[in-house]
Amino acid sequence: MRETVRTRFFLVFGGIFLLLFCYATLNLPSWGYYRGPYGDVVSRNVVYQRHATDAVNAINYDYRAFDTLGEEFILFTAVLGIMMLLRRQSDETVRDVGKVADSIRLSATVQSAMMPMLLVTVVFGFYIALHGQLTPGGGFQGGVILASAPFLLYVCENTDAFRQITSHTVVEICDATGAVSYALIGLASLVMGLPFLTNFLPLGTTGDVFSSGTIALISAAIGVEVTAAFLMVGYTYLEEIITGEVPEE
Amino acid sequence: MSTPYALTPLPVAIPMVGAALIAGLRKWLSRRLADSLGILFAAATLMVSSALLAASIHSPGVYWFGNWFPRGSVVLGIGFVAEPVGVGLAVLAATLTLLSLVSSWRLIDSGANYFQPLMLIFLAGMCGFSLTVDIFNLFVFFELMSTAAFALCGLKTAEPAPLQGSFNFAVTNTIAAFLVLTGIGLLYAITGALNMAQIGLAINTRHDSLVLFAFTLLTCGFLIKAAVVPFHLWLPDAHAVAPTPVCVLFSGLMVQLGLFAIARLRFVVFAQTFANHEVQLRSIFLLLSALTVLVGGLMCYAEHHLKRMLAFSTICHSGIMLFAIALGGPLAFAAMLIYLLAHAFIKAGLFLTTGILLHRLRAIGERSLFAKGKTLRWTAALWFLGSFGLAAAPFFLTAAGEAGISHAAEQTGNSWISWLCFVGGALTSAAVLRVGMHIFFGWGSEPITDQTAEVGELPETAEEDQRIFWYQYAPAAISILIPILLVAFAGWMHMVEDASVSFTQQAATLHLIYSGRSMQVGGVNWMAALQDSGLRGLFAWALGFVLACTSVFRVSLTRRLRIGAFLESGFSPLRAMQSGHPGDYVLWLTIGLASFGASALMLLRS
Amino acid sequence: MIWMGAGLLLLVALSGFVIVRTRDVTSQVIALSFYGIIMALVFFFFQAPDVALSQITVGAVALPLMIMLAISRMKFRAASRRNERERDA
Amino acid sequence: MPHVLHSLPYFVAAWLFFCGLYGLVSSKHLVHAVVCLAVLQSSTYILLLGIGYRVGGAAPIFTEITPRALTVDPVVQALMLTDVVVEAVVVALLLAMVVKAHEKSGTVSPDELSSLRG
Repeated sequence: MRETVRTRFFLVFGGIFLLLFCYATLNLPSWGYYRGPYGDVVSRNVVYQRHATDAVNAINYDYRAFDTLGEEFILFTAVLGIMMLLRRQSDETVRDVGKVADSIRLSATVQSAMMPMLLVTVVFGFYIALHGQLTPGGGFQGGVILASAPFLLYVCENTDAFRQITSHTVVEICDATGAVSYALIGLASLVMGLPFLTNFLPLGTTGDVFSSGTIALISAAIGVEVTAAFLMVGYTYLEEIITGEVPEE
Repeated sequence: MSTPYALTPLPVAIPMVGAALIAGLRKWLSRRLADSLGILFAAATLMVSSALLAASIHSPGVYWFGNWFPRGSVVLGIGFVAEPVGVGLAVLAATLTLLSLVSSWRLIDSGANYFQPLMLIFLAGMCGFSLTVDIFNLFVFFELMSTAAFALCGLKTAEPAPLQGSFNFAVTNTIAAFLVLTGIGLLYAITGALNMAQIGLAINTRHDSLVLFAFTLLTCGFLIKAAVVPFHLWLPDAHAVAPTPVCVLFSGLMVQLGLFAIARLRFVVFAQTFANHEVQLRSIFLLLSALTVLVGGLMCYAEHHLKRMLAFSTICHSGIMLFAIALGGPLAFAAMLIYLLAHAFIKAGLFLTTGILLHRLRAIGERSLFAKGKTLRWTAALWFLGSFGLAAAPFFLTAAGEAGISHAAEQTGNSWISWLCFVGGALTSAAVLRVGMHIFFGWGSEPITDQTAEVGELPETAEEDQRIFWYQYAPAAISILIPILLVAFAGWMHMVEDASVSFTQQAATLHLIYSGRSMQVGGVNWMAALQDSGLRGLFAWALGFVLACTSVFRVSLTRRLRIGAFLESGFSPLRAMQSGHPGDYVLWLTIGLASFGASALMLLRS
Repeated sequence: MIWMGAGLLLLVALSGFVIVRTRDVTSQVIALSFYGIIMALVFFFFQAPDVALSQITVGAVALPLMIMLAISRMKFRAASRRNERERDA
Repeated sequence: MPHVLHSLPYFVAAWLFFCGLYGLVSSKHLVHAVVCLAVLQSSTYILLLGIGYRVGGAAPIFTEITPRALTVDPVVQALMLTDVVVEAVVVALLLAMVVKAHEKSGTVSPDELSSLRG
């Protein structure tokens, strides 16, 4: 189909869809007046039931932890898929085309300023990942922040260090370990005779880093997985540019 | 917690653990070890889900993750229901995965051991999808299943076509996921619930534009997965490029799970919504399914790429199953389940046979395979047996399903449906027969071909070993024989009957979810309807045979009798739809969405 | 307060349209990054600090970064192919 | 709540959905198409978080407020939180397909990728 014809057709039918969508939402409760009950029941009971102060993470890692297990495996699968698609085929011979010459040169001052920044990023990432049950944050966000640290190395042209960190086999193992340990936490509660993913650990004092039982544990597992996932994806995309090796045609 | 239901999360958990294990140890595992682990975990999943099936037939149960029982009517956590229909689908998923993993032992290029973990995650996704009664959890497993499928589809990265096919697949199915998520959001806004039973209770008979639009979004999202016209365009592309063991799962179960989700939504969430609009709703769905059967059947006959041909046959049969959903009621639903089961195994058998051909003869196009399979007697036998199954011949389980659908159609005064089923069966079996006559007998002159007939020709197995191993034959033979054996020992159909009655009654599901116990539903008996298939399937096969002959022997026929050859050239508008361009696919999707939404709002509201 | 939220929402609607109309992918990625930040602000307004944090890290940084990496990988490959051909010629 | 704002976030969500579809239909560059998919996806964030919003409600974090206080809905936030991260990686998977297709066929234009036509 020609592009103009396609767009014209789309404007008609997409327009109908847009109108239907808007028309239907007129029947929604007015914006700003959520009626419940699900969220309200959780909000009222979360501190008492789970000794967690962040209701969002309590839902993610406890009330609806099984959803998050699924989501974590989507992440895991997507990363597997990316690695598989962009892998070196065994029959491909590589050849050196040289590294990219036109990368940005950063001044020495900027480079030296990067190191403290890197440290701050790592500490911040750990903080966010480990306080999920108390304040906004948790494994997903903390993991992404942690994963960004090596990219700072790359930006300040320490590509060797970047490569050593991100291409390490440990990263790949961490990815699988993060995924499997979440499932194993679920199975552990099964072994104890409780339903899958029951919060079986002592709940501790509200406000403590080690409170809320398995919530913190799951959050940590997710943190490991997300960090590893983003590192692997980043390295996979950058591999050719860093090594300067492309497969022969 | 009583013991058998403690197994409920395992069909999801076991393959997940297996996948992570194999993926983590990927670099150190030999091919053989990775394959064995994959088979081991799939077999374990099959065992636990079978045990669960046995328990759930005895008495269905409900499983609350994290020990979050409902508080009054508010459901706090995520629930799985262990009722025979969903668990049965999980068993089917595990069986098909096991069969395809066995058939790909050592042979299929596993892409450095990425293949096995992805297959296991795919299995986990399908199991979770069929067990859950939480609507957001349904979305999560929909995404999990899709993501694994996208990756598996692009396994053969050596040529551009697989990447294009999987890109189209990924784009359309990701849009499907967002449609579903938007629908979930709208329902959550008015009910404040994510459990299907609770949502069903809350919306009750409400059928304003909002509920209807949410229904449109959810249904269209799953219709995309179910490859119903005009949402079907991604399916042939995905099948053409995916490795054959993956096609087994795509055609055997993934597509039909879309229909299953629609059924679950219709019988649990929207059970009361259309109380006064049954007829209108039925006509919308009947129109879609009739279109699907015709387009699928005609395009199936017009294809010359073996996998694409079988993919269009899946579309056609998906239309037949959608008839059952359109008709509604326990009889039609039971017929759909039986048809689904039979179709899954027949399609699996045909795809596995195609895999053998691709492995042995290193080609996939009808013309390039012409007369090359004369020595492959067993492969030929399986292939032709499969054609009887597609036509719903009386000794195949498909016949029972089709008979049930026809019976339900007559009850609602739509007996034309059985004729469309007949046409669909005839066209798809004709295509399979034509290909079989060309490849295995070398009859007639050189086959007609088309542009896409050689896409993905690159064999998926290594060059050096072209022998056919027993573990390639065995899964194919088992798959073809199961639907025959299931007819011979038909006692199990009573269970489908009972399961379908409680599945289609909202009250039974509500009772199960809120009390954890099953509800006694009134005894029914329409076993006769399922077994009264008659000889129609044989006639369909015979018609297919004649049609195939008019194609194969076209040169020795007068111009007017070359019906097969005429159908084979295809209809240019239908072919033009199949452009391989993601923009076109999204456009067709929008057209379908807007038309469905507009007709739902116009017909179902008043 | 509510008007600020409304303004942000309209800004999101506008920038969403701008992104799909931008045909040059590099500028599109930069637009996407800004879009991610505006979205995060909307989430703060919606009293969703958790989602906002996740949106800032992913929507505004990680996702655009990944797209940039993909683009640069494609450019790198194309450039090395071109060099190769020039040398062979 | 002023009357004009009655369904503003829902309209914005519908509009973003429309924009995403439009971008996908009219796309001439596969990376562009992937970015449009990301825009389409952001429609669901606006919709769900808009649904859970409450005028005057606090964030559902109970460090400084009591469990009885008026809060916005934590459930939709939990659903979206994971979704933001996960969908980003799914988008990266699509990008990987585009990158690989580019390596194998040398083009990123959907019009030129035509091996599956007909």
